[in-house]
Amino acid sequence: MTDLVVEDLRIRFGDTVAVDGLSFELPAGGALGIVGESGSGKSATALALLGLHTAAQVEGRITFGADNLTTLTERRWRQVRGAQIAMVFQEPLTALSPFHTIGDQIAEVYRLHTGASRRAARDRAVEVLRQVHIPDPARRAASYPHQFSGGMRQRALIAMALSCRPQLIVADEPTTALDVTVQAQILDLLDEVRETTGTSLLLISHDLGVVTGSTDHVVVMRRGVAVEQGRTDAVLVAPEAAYTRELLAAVPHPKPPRTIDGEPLLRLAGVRKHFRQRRRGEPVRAVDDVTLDVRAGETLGIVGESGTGKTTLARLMTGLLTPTAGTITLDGTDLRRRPGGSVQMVFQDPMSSLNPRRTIGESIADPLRLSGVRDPRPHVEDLLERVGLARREYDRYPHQLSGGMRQRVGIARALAPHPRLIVCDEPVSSLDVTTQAQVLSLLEDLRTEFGLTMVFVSHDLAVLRQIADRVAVLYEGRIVELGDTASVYEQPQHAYTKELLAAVPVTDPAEARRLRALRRAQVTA
Amino acid sequence: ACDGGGGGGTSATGAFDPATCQGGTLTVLNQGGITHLDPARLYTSGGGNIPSLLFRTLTTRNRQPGEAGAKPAPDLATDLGTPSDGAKTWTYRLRDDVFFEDGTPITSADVKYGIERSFAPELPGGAPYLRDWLQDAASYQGPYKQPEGIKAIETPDDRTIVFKLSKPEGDFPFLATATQFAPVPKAKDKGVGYEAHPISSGPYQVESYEPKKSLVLVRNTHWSSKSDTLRYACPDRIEVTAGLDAAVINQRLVSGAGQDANAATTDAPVGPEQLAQLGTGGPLDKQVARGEFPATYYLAFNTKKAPFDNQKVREALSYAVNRTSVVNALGGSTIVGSSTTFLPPQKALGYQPYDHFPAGDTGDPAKAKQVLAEAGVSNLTIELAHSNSDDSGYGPKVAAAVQEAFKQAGVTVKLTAIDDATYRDVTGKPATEPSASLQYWGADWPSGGPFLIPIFDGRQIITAGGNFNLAQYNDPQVNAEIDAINALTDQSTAQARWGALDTTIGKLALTIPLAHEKDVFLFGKNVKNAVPDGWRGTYDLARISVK
Amino acid sequence: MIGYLARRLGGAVLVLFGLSLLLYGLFYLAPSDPAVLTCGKGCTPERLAEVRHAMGVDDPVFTQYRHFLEGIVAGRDYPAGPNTRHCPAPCLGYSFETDQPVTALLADRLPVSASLAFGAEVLSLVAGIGAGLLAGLRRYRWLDRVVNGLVLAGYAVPVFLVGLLLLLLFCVQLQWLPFPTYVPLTTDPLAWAQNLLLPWVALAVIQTAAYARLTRAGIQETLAEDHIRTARAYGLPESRIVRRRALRGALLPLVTLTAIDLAAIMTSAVLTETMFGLPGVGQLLVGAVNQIDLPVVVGVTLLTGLLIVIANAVADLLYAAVDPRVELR
Amino acid sequence: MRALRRDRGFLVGAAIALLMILVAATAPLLAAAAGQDYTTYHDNLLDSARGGVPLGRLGGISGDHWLGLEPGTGRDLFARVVYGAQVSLGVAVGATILEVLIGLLVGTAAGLGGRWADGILTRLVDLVLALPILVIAISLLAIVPQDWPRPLLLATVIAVLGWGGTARITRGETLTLRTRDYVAAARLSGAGWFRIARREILPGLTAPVLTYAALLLPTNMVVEAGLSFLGVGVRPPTPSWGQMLSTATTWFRADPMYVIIPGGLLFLTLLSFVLVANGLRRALDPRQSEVLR
Ligand SMILES: Nc1ncnc2c1ncn2[C@@H]1O[C@H](COP(=O)(O)OP(=O)(O)OP(=O)(O)O)[C@@H](O)[C@H]1O
Ligand SMILES: Nc1ncnc2c1ncn2[C@@H]1O[C@H](COP(=O)(O)OP(=O)(O)OP(=O)(O)O)[C@@H](O)[C@H]1O
Ligand SMILES: [Mg+2]
Ligand SMILES: [Mg+2]
Repeated sequence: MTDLVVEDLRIRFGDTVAVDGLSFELPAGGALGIVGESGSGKSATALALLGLHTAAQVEGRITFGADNLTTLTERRWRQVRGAQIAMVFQEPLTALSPFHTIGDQIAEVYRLHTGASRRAARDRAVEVLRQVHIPDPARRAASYPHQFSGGMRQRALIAMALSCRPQLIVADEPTTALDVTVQAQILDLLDEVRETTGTSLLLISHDLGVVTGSTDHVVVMRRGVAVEQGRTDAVLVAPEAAYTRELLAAVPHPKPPRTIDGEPLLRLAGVRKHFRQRRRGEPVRAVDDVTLDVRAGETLGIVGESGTGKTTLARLMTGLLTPTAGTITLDGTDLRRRPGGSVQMVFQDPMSSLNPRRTIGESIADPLRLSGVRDPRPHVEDLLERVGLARREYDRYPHQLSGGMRQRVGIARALAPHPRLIVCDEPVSSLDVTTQAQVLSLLEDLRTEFGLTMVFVSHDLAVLRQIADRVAVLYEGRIVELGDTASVYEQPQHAYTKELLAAVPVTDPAEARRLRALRRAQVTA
Repeated sequence: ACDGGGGGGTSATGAFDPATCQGGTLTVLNQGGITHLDPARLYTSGGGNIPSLLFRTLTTRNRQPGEAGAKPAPDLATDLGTPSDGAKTWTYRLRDDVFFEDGTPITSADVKYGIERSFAPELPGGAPYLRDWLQDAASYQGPYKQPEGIKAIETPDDRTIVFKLSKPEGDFPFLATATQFAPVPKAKDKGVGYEAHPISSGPYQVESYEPKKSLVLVRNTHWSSKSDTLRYACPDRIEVTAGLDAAVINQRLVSGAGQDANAATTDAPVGPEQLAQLGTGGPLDKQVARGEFPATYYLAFNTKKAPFDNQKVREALSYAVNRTSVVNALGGSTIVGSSTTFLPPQKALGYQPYDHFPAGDTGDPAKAKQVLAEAGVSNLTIELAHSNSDDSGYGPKVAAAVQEAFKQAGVTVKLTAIDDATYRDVTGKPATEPSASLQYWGADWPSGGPFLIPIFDGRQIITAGGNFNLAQYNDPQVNAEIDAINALTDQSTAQARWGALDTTIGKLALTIPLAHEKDVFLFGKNVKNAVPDGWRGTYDLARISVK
Repeated sequence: MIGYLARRLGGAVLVLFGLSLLLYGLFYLAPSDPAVLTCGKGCTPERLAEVRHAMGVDDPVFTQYRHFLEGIVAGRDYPAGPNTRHCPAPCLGYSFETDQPVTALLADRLPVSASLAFGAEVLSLVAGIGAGLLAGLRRYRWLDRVVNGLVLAGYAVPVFLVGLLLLLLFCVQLQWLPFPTYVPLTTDPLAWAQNLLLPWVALAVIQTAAYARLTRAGIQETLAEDHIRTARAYGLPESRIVRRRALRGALLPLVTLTAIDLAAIMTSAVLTETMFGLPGVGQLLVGAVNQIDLPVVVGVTLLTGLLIVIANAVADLLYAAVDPRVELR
Repeated sequence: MRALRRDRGFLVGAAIALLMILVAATAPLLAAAAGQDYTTYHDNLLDSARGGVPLGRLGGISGDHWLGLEPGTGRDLFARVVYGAQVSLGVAVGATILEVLIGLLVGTAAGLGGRWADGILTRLVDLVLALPILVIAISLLAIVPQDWPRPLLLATVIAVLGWGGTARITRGETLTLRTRDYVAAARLSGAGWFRIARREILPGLTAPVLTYAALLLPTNMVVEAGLSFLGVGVRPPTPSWGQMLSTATTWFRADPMYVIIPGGLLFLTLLSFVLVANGLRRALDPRQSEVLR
């Protein structure tokens, strides 16, 4: 009975049109996915469903059950929000009030909509927390959000959404900030909730893989317009719109195997990096007894979840950090005595890796100047051209470039001093899938062209599979598995690797269902 | 130009009857507080205003308006003292009806002990004269280290006290008004702690005292008005609040809200705010006391330093000075008067008018230039030291006025500011003394001696510090004349000779007298008998009534 | 927590030690001799030497400083005429000028400065937060403008100008209020407040501006935060969101500031105390500096330094108390 | 920058501030144009019996004396006010520049230095921040030789006691900036710490330090006025607004113009600087601008 029907939705922020004539339907109990790259109007649409826009002009019709949401009074809106339509936000860290306990926040919403007693509300909070699998919910209800991990916070938000038994849950990128394994758990949880409570779900994501396993219908958005919509199986298996095909093509694909038996260029022996904690207690063992060779000419992938020490390891390899114990040698000599520029790095955040107050040309020219080049400009322009930028971009500032362009600049800068080794720390994690694919292929081209040795750090198994020759799996600062890409992916040895692989979102609906079943089995086992 | 000192303003005193004035609470609003209440440590001309409510001394101020007030009067003693041995020995007899606040009779031993205490290095701050005047007292260290006491003070019996001086001092009755001559019972002496509650011999005793903040006085029941005709002691209670801003004090006296109607001040002269309202026939004209405390603002030359070793230069600058600007810088003609004489215009000091370098009120730069040319001096640049605080009366404003006047005569003045707290220290040490400095000198008692001796007596040049003879002028003839006048016990003869001496020395232009002080003080609208006395120029708390 | 306090205390001792050493050094270098002032007019050199010895300022500076430190730890005995005076630990010595124990002086003056600072702080908190809220919630745009303008103007008036204007308006022209004198709170609370009202206002102006600005920015900042959007998305009424969520976040920075400002006002009230003639610590200090009264200057400085240090620690504790995210290190 | 051009408060503030700076810079010319200087006494234009109040209406404003006369001395108020601007602004600007320099030096050194250097410098900054500034300024100004050039001295004393805030901000910013990846990139290409400080860190400090300095300027002006008010400021005959106000307190009712003119100018100038600072902060501080968006 409570279909959500969106007709010709238009959302404008002043002159920019965020959503331009979007229409879709979500039947009761159904699950609809909206995918699209950044800025395509996904969040704008979600906010419109809850009437939360303050600065935007919203036109069109949104009917939800008997209500025309576009004409609701503020009073009536308040009754709808939370009680009939509940929202789960992207950033679990900031979406909860830091000053109130989780239980209080859930109870407050419940009381507001049901007028229940304090006691009843508290009980309900514990109940929904249990429903989202928070262990020991009665005790944890008294915790503050900062005492929860990211995944738990997202569960708490889902619990809050559940508390008033809404007919629709709108989840705007609910897993973007989470690790793959946690992402899989949250998606599974949403699926489970939908099954057990019968609410409908609107799941928004930029990741095709995320919507694949969790929705029956999907809308593909681009620049505020739905370029394609239909049943998930149909759209993903046989896309009609060119853009959808492009999206699907951009999803990383395994690369043909390559065996490299070059001499070890960089050798790590028994390397540890411990960070002393401010409060007394055990130091953080960010990297713990890592022994590893990087062979000349290969691409070594390093994978692991958030906080397992990937960045720390990468920085150790470049000499930006000095190990607490163990030795690192480059070509047989201690890394600390390496010549300047011989090891370079490409960073994750393209915004922070370029000095916002200097032109990009200057940023690239710096290492050249340091190595004694008098007039680096022509060199730099050549490099810019090589990474696919125009020569005249030399004089532009980072904020005038898009994320993908900035990342190209970062690569050009790393190339400039002709390094022996380039360490890439999640160079594509903050990019859209399409851009991600372009940057990855650029890196691959450059590697072959310059015969580079690369270390490629990522949390994304799919990306590594496309670029790495060998993969090291990092877990709590240790390397739990190391081998050729193909063998690691196909015959994982370590339990953690298996878990990781099972959690990877895939764009094949059948495969997605299989993996979910696999995970369920793992949990119940 | 002189109104003969004191007693300008207030209503007729005839109507005032001390016998029926008793009662009420007098509020005193002051800027600076009393830092010490120990009679050994007070340095106030003639016992000051507040201390003399507590301490009776051998002699005291006569508390009359005008010229009559510039004389001492017997207090604890029965008379002004009997000089003998050519004024080198002074003998006093105490009254029989004087008691401490606890009822014990006051004896001559108490007076002697009080004086001895003031020699203790633990209790510094008192006037320095006794060390110099008493025989063999200069190295006496006080009764705590030398309990045997000062030989030069004898107490043959409980009522008699005899002072043996090293040279004749006709002014001894004036000195005997100082608080060091107040009795202190040895049994009650706590040394440094005594001032927390000094034993009163006067009409009031201390109820509570916090230095620089507040002092509350209540009646001393063992004091009787019969034994003390000078202090009327009208209010039942006197509450002193210190640490207030002068402008605030005067505003409060003007508005007179609540208890402020019964208020007076002993140290906040009127400011321009009130001056504008004075003399206009308004209500404020009934709340003002105008008097003159003998004091001179002057410019002192160090004649040991060039170019001031040259008398012509000093004379030229004496012509150049613009006294009107100095007077304005000091607050205007109502509260200072311009002076060409070193002695302030008061008969008691022996004032004789003279103007050796007549230049009118605003100076005569042409004449100054001419004198300089005669002296063969051109392009003169001098340094002038002054205090960094204008409150002192020799601060930046006066210095700038002098600078500007000298500039008209083609003399460049470089100003040197010295921190007020150390000003006397720096200028009083010949080694550090600047070549010219602004100074202020007030009389410790209204007589020519204390005004001229420290400044011009050549034997008073103290090289180690504390020197006031800034000209470092030493003329045996002048020294001899000073000794001769000191030996006189007849004040009127002495006055004439002090005046003559001032006129003579003035010719040398050792100083440039700039201005003399006038005192204009307000009081609350309920305050009666606020008559300025001829000694200090301000009204006397011991005579005020608020009833 | 205990460790935290211990560490804070250690730091404080170090800071205070540095401060006192600095002052001793400064005064030793200064050309002025406190004994000259104490000894009075016409003091002979011999007498001066005796007085200097009695005051203990003829010792080398390090000896003096050592005695001073000993006094703080173990107390000191001073010659005082017929007997000696014992100054119990923590002894800061006796004022050169009035011979009172510095600790007693401070204890006597502190309530005045504290009353001044406390009232001014309360006043500026109430006015500042009120104005900041009105402006920050932007119920009325013009109100935001007005408050903003007042805030800027508040930054631009020196305390002494405000004080002067207030005195003239309320005490001289209108005569609505008495000229401020200090009445202890315990004697007469009403008179206490009445007398301190003007100094409070004068002192509060700048602080009020700062608080208004902070509150306004804080409110707008928190209202833009994600968790507020969550609250809205769950149908919480706006008033409740402001009361329960936004205020907390907006006022949090004020909590830390309040404690620190309280100490800062107390130490910077020199001008106000001088202008209104209030016998507080500031006035004590100005007098002491003019009179080269080293023990008092050192005492006041140590006290104010101590207050600032304590205030900082209290601020941290408070912050930890209001914001569950903060843990003390 | 475009944001600044549209900020009306900033524009008005900047206009007034520029005007004041211009006045201060051309003080001798202006005084000469008025045919006056700031030292000459005009005793004949004062009412000496009433304490030296200027004769005539409005504090003696006339064709010769555009803003009237200083009571007590009769010096030309216009000349004194424009020269006073020189001192007030000069001291404030000088102190601010010094503070920023010291603060930048110490702050970057602490931010980039090792744990020891940082620890020691941070303690030092804490110490400076815990100093009761007014107190120490008063004692310092009393102690130093009196013949040192006074405005310079004032600026120095204010700066020496007041650089703590700048240092703290600089250190904080440096600490965040040094974790930026572009600093790591510079290190990897072989740049030394000095080069990094100069090329990578300093440009990033401009905005926060500039906005802070813009607020320091009026603060320092108030401090100068306060010190002059307490009588330890510049020496006569050099005028300064604070000093004028301190003498003006005794003339409040007798000659209101003597309070209104320097007081009003001080207020106006401070207000203009606050407006400028406010505009700058809105334009440069991204946090603030986010809120405003
Ligand atoms: N408050 C706003 N003011 C102005 N423009 C806005 C605002 N919010 C969003 N936009 C614009 O609207 C468009 C759509 O934004 P929206 O946040 O819906 O994108 P999205 O698909 O959710 O992207 P992302 O994946 O990055 O979250 C973008 O071009 C964005 O710049
Ligand atoms: N400078 C540091 N001081 C203290 N702890 C640190 C520091 N750098 C990293 N750590 C800790 O070391 C651990 C590993 O951090 P690291 O940044 O290497 O993880 P990561 O695998 O790169 O994670 P992410 O995927 O989130 O980037 C984490 O627990 C982190 O908190
Ligand atoms: Mg979004
Ligand atoms: Mg990382």
